[in-house]
Amino acid sequence: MLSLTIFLPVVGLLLCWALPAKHARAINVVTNVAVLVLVLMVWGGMQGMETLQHVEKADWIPAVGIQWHIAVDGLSLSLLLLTAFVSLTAAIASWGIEKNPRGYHMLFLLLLTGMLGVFVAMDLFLFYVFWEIMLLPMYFLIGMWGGPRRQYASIKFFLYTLAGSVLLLAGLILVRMGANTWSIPEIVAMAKSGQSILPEGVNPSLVFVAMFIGFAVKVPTFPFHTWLPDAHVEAPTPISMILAGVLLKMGGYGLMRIAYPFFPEAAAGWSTAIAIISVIAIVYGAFVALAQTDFKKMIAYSSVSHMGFVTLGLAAGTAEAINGAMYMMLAHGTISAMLFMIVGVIYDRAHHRDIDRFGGLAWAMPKYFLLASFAFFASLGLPGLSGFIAEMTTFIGTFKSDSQRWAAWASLAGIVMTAAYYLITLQKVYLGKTPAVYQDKSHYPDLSKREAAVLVPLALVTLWMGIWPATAMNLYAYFTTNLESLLKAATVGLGS
Amino acid sequence: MTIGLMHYLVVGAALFSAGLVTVLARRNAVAILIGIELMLNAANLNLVAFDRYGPGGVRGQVFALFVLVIAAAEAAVALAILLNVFDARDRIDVDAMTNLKG
Amino acid sequence: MLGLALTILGAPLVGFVIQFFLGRRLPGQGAWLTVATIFASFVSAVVIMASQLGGADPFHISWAWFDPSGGGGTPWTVGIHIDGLTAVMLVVVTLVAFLVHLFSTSYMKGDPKYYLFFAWLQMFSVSMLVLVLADNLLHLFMGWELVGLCSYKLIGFWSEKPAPGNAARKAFITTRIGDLGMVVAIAAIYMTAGSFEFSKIFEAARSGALADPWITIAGFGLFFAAMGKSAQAPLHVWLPDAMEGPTPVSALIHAATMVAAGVYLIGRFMPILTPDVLTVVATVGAVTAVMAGFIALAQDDIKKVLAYSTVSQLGYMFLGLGVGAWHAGLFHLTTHAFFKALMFLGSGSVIHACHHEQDMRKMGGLLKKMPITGWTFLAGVLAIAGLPFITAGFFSKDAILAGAWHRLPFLYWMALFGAVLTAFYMMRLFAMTFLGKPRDQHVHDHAHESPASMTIPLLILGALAICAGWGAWHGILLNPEIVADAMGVTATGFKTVGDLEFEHSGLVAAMAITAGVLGLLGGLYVFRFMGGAALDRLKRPFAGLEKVFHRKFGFDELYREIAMRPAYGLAKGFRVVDEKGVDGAVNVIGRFARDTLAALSGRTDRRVVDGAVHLVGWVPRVLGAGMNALQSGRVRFYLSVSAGVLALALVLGRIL
Amino acid sequence: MPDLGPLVPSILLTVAALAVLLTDLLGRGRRPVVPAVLAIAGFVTAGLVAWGQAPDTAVVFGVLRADAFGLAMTVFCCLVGALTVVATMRGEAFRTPGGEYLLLILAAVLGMIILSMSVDLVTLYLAFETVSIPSYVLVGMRRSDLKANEASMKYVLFGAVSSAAMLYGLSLLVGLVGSTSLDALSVAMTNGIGAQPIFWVACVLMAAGFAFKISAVPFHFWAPDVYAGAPAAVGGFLAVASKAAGFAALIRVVAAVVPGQVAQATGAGWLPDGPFLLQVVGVLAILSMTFGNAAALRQTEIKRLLAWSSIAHAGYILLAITVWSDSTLAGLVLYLVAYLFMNLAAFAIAGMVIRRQGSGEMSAFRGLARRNVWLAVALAIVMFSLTGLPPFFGFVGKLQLFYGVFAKGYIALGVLGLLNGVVSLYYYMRVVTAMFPFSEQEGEEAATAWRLPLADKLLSAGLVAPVVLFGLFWSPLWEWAKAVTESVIGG
Repeated sequence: MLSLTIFLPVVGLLLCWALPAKHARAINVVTNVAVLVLVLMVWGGMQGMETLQHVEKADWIPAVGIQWHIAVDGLSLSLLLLTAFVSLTAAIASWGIEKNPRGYHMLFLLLLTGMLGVFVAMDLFLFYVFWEIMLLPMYFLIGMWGGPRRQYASIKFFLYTLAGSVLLLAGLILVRMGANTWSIPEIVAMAKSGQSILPEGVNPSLVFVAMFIGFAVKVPTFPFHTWLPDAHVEAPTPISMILAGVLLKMGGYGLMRIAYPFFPEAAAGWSTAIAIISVIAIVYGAFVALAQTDFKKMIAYSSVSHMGFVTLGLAAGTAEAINGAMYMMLAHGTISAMLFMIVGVIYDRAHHRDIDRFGGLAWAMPKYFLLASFAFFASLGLPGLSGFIAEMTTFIGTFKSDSQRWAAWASLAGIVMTAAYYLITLQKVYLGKTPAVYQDKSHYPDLSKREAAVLVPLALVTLWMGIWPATAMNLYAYFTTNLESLLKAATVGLGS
Repeated sequence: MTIGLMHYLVVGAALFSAGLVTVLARRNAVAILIGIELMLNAANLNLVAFDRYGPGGVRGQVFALFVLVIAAAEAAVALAILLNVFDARDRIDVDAMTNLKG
Repeated sequence: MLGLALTILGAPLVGFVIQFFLGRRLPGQGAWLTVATIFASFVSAVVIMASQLGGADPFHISWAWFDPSGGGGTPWTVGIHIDGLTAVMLVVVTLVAFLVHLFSTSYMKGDPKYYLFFAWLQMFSVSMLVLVLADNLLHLFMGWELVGLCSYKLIGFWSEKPAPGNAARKAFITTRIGDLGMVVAIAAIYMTAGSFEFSKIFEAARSGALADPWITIAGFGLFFAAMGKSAQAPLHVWLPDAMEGPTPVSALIHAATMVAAGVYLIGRFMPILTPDVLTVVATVGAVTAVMAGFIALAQDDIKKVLAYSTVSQLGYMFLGLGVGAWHAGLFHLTTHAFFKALMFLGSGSVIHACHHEQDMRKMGGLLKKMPITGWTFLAGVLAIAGLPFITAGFFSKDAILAGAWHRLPFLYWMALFGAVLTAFYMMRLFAMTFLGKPRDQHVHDHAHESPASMTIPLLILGALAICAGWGAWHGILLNPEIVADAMGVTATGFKTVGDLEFEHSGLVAAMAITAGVLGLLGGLYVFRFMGGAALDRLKRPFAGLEKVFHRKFGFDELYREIAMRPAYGLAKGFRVVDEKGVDGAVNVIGRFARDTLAALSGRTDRRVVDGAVHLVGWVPRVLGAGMNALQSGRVRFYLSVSAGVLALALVLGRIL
Repeated sequence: MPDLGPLVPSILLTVAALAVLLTDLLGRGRRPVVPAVLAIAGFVTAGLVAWGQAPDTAVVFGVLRADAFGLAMTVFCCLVGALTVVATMRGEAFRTPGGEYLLLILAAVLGMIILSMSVDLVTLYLAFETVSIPSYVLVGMRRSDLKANEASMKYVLFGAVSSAAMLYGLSLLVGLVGSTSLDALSVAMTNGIGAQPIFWVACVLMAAGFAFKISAVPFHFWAPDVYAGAPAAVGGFLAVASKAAGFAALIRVVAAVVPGQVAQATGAGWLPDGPFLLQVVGVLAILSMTFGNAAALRQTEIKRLLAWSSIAHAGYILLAITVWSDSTLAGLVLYLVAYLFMNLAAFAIAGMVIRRQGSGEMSAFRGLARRNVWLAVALAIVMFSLTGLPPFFGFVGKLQLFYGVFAKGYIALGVLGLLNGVVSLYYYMRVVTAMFPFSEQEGEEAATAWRLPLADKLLSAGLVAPVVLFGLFWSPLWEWAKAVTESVIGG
């Protein structure tokens, strides 16, 4: 079933190719729906969350022991659900793509395969292949369907992520050599039982750093974040949604699935450094967001700021903090997708994104304003919405950690600045007097049904995740305690 | 004074250096080719000398013969190419050929 | 009990949902529906209060919500806690909310977003009730934040104009700064007590799990949050600006309920507040009370005066709590809710009548035109001034002063001075608005008494402003026993219930009475009978001071200079750093190095590469430029380089 | 009379060459279709024979060894030869003196085969020149083309000097060892000639010759100019076959000089502590990949870009020799195969574009996706593969090669190599961005669609398909590579 889920988009891709271009968008949406249904079925078929299930294992490259090994546990499943869901909304948002729709939707589906694959691959090599495969369609999607500076943005995105990837690859190769297997669960078990997973003489701390940088570029953590604003600003709206909603999560997932369980000692040893860059990301990201005049760039920097909580939670290493980090990924996934769609909606109408040139859209487009302010408040951590749960659990969890408590204090500034830049933007764009341009109903209609179909499901999920976090948290709850005890043991080991 | 291996080798080295300097210093392609011949002959001298003073056998001398043949072939081809260039440009100053660069 | 509690929460929630999505299409834009739902809440609250008055045990129930510890710890919960304090708060909130709803049906008539106004009022009620009913700190915090959202929405209800939008933003961000304290307190408490539940927190404090320094940090955090929400100096700046919102909103949120949430919070957490914290609470309260009184003296906008008076009265409440007059502080919260809501609605009635004119200098002599508004307003003025024996305000304020007298005499004198001020500026307001001759004939001509839906709330509140202090009801409900059984903690300021009770000494009462009456009479004399020229003469020596008061001690300017400007500056700086620095520094170095290298090799290749490769870019680019420079096209040059390297290799090989 | 079996492929090629000469003479003036077919048949049969031959470690005539490695290189070079002929069937080089062209390719491949099998310095030098001399002519085939003239001129001068230097080195080595046999050399190594200074000189001078052949920095100078001046297919031929043969010969020499595997690296793991020759190779490797990639960054002409790229790839491959273990050598072979398909595909497709546009500048590639989307996709795949992105063959080659490097503890070296891959992304993507509508000014010019002739379609598909397929399934290929290199490292 998992293989089917992963390769269904490839089938869709082939259909896009075979059938007339005008059907491409429908095929894309239908495929996405099917994928979501399959993922839900996978969820339905889960027996508990802790063990790996729906395992599919077959020799792939027997000569070097590489296997087609895919499986899901709760951690994977939660992100799989996020991927399928955000991708579906993005597919709907892609309906209006007019330039070469066939190529666009084909690449979109390829991207989906890559993303799904990353979250279910249990073989390091397979993981890496999916991890990289996804870069190619992304590169084209930004580069060919993006804004004016798309060429620059796409190559920058590609270069940064590839630079991170090769460090990751170096780490993976070393792990493979030491552990003599590509299987992630096996390596994790080895690391847990205290066996060395690296060749003799290789410093685990450095390997961890290499992997961390590899993943951190994707997260993106300061100072590896500069590709993100450019990529977001240039990418077409649905791709921005995917980028923020799913791609950034792959970095966090990699840290949780690979870097941390493989090298708990090294992770514990570097925790202060990681906390430092996380706090910088949170505070600095918020400040830079405040100074933006480009709506989309503002949102992009807010992503940097929010994703800082993910690494902060991991650095703190308490169960609550890790939980919060993971929840932040899910919450940010849906909220940022919403935010980028919101920017996209207005960009479609106004053809610019200058915050200072907007005004009074609340009265011209009330439904749009409603959803926009919903997303803004969700992002700034209003209770009842998912962002609040994520921020609070991370903060409380970080506070609980003796060594990184300072980071919790320091991140407070980010919380205030977040409120500041969102409210200032909200006011500048939506409140105040409506300039005459925006009162023109024919050019500035309220949300269309299609746009609403993108935003409303995202909003509902955000709401549900805020009201009843247990739904999502139960998926990966086991993981947080496992990682916590692993890190705790590692810290004790460091101390002695 | 008996002439020993070392003398041959020194002469060989000198020949090689002279050839190399010619190659590097002359702009005329034909002169460069002559320099190359000098370098090859330096190697030949070495080979023959080693054979003469070495543990015996004629391998080195055979090698030297082959080198002569190769050198001839190489020179033929090189001259053919030079002629071709000369046809096209009326000069064989190698420094003037800088269309391809970067 | 649970059913009642859920009714209290559920009715307005349903009201909100229906109103928000369908309100526009309902007959009468649904206002009646919201009045009905909030009335249902009110009735339930009264029933709860009755049962508490009848001596029912506190009620507590909680549900597991989610477990972020992954099963390793206790799940986070949501729950309901009802005791006397809750009951009082419930009734106050629902009653004022109900009256404000009722009042608004007329006041907001004709507004294009009429239905939306009620939707947000409903949402506010829900949020406030969540806050009040919460059985744990996290749950309370959610209500706390949600009222902030509703406050934002309602202050900015008319944000087509810039001022309400700015005010709303200022309110939200300022209170959010305060909320940081709450966040820290939550974290500190969870870390030590392992739970957010009130009872477990107190238990942890008693058992020593929650001890110094965290108990103090938590206490300060909570108070910092309360300062933000309850507009205590120096975080008070948002409240006067919040008067940009519709007046019923000011009455409900910015006078009676939300701003009192901070007081409620401190009252609720009394058992874990250490002496240090309590001293700070009392001091901040007293200072705020006096400072806001001074500012109120120099304001001409009727709502601004009321706003500063609110700030000042909230200061009294904190003073009361800080000195241990627990009952007094919370009792004052109740009475203040009534008389301040009354005055705000009264001012709303006036503003409504005067076509949204808020400047008192254009009013005057309205008592005859609007008798109900005027006389009920007078009741409020008397109550706030603490007119002895009959008004509710007297009982509560007197109790606070008694507490201060016992514990921190210096603050008592400040508070007493504040009481004089209060009476004086309130009388100034009343006199300028309702007494004397009309200053602006045009406004005066238009003035008329408001419709019944507006005057009925005024009458009810007027009655309460007078009568709420009668009887022993508050003594039963706000019995210090509620917090006392959580005490006995070494770290806290108060160890027994006895510490929270004060005798009403005759001397204190007498001084308070004198202060109130003095202020009232002085105000009446100066502003009603002295007249223009004499008044000016009187004011002249104080011109400098008045200017300071009028400028509100310059807090706004101060914050602009020390907070907002630097923050913007920093943000802009960081932005430049991000675009030119993190990304570009590398570029600059690269360009410099390449140009130098190019010059050295005799080629001035200044073709500027499009600068796409950044971080990984400059080393290869420099190397590449060098290589391209070597690739000169001259075969002799090639050979020379190769031969040179070869020679170098030979030499190096020999050396190494 | 020794068994001539190992020589059958060479003999077949010689026969094919004669047949080509003959048929070309008979059919003068026409398009030499028959000779071309004959040449291809020659390559194919030679390749098949080599493929089917049982490896034999015995030395034939005291100079050649048809072991698994030698046979594999034979197959490899025949494959390149055949593909090159196919690629140029419609090319310009083919049109003029077509027969000679085929003859030269056959001769060069013959030289390569001998080169990869030789275990004697005389044969090695002879074969080396047998590869070089036809190559000089191949580059300058188009006599009226000024660029081609210049290129061949530079090539011949640079090549002659390099081979002279190498020969001088060889002569010293012969003197030291007292024999021209590589086996004797390895015996002499155990007797400690490695410590003599003259041996170092010999090593460095020899390295110069090999470095020229495989275009390693700093003996790379000819490559960009020659590739740019030569027809695209010839460029591909030189970049792939000629280089591969150079590597094969280098491996033979190193195998003789270095006893067994190199020791595990300690510390930072830059260069092996052991044999001096490997250190020289290591320095060449680092210089080649770093400078090759760096210099490619600013190239705007496809053939020059590919030339620099091939210099960088030579660096990666030299890395495998530097580390010198079973695993890296097998990785090297795998990499060479990957490199074959990627580079031939790149040069072939570049040739198709150049033929239509008359230029290989990036501007000629603009809008290729509109003209013929399949060609653009194919070239994009090749570019991704050259960068080393999964799931393409280039990544697999790189993975296996670097795996070996890491496995021996040369982590710093490995990371440097991988980071070089990131740099290369930038210039490879320049080609991709040109072909697809990435930049604004594109779109104004209405690109006319191109119809590809069947041969071009087949050729590009045939070259790109392995890039994808082996990227996904390379297990048997890896087993084969391991088997091939098993015999190379003794002890």
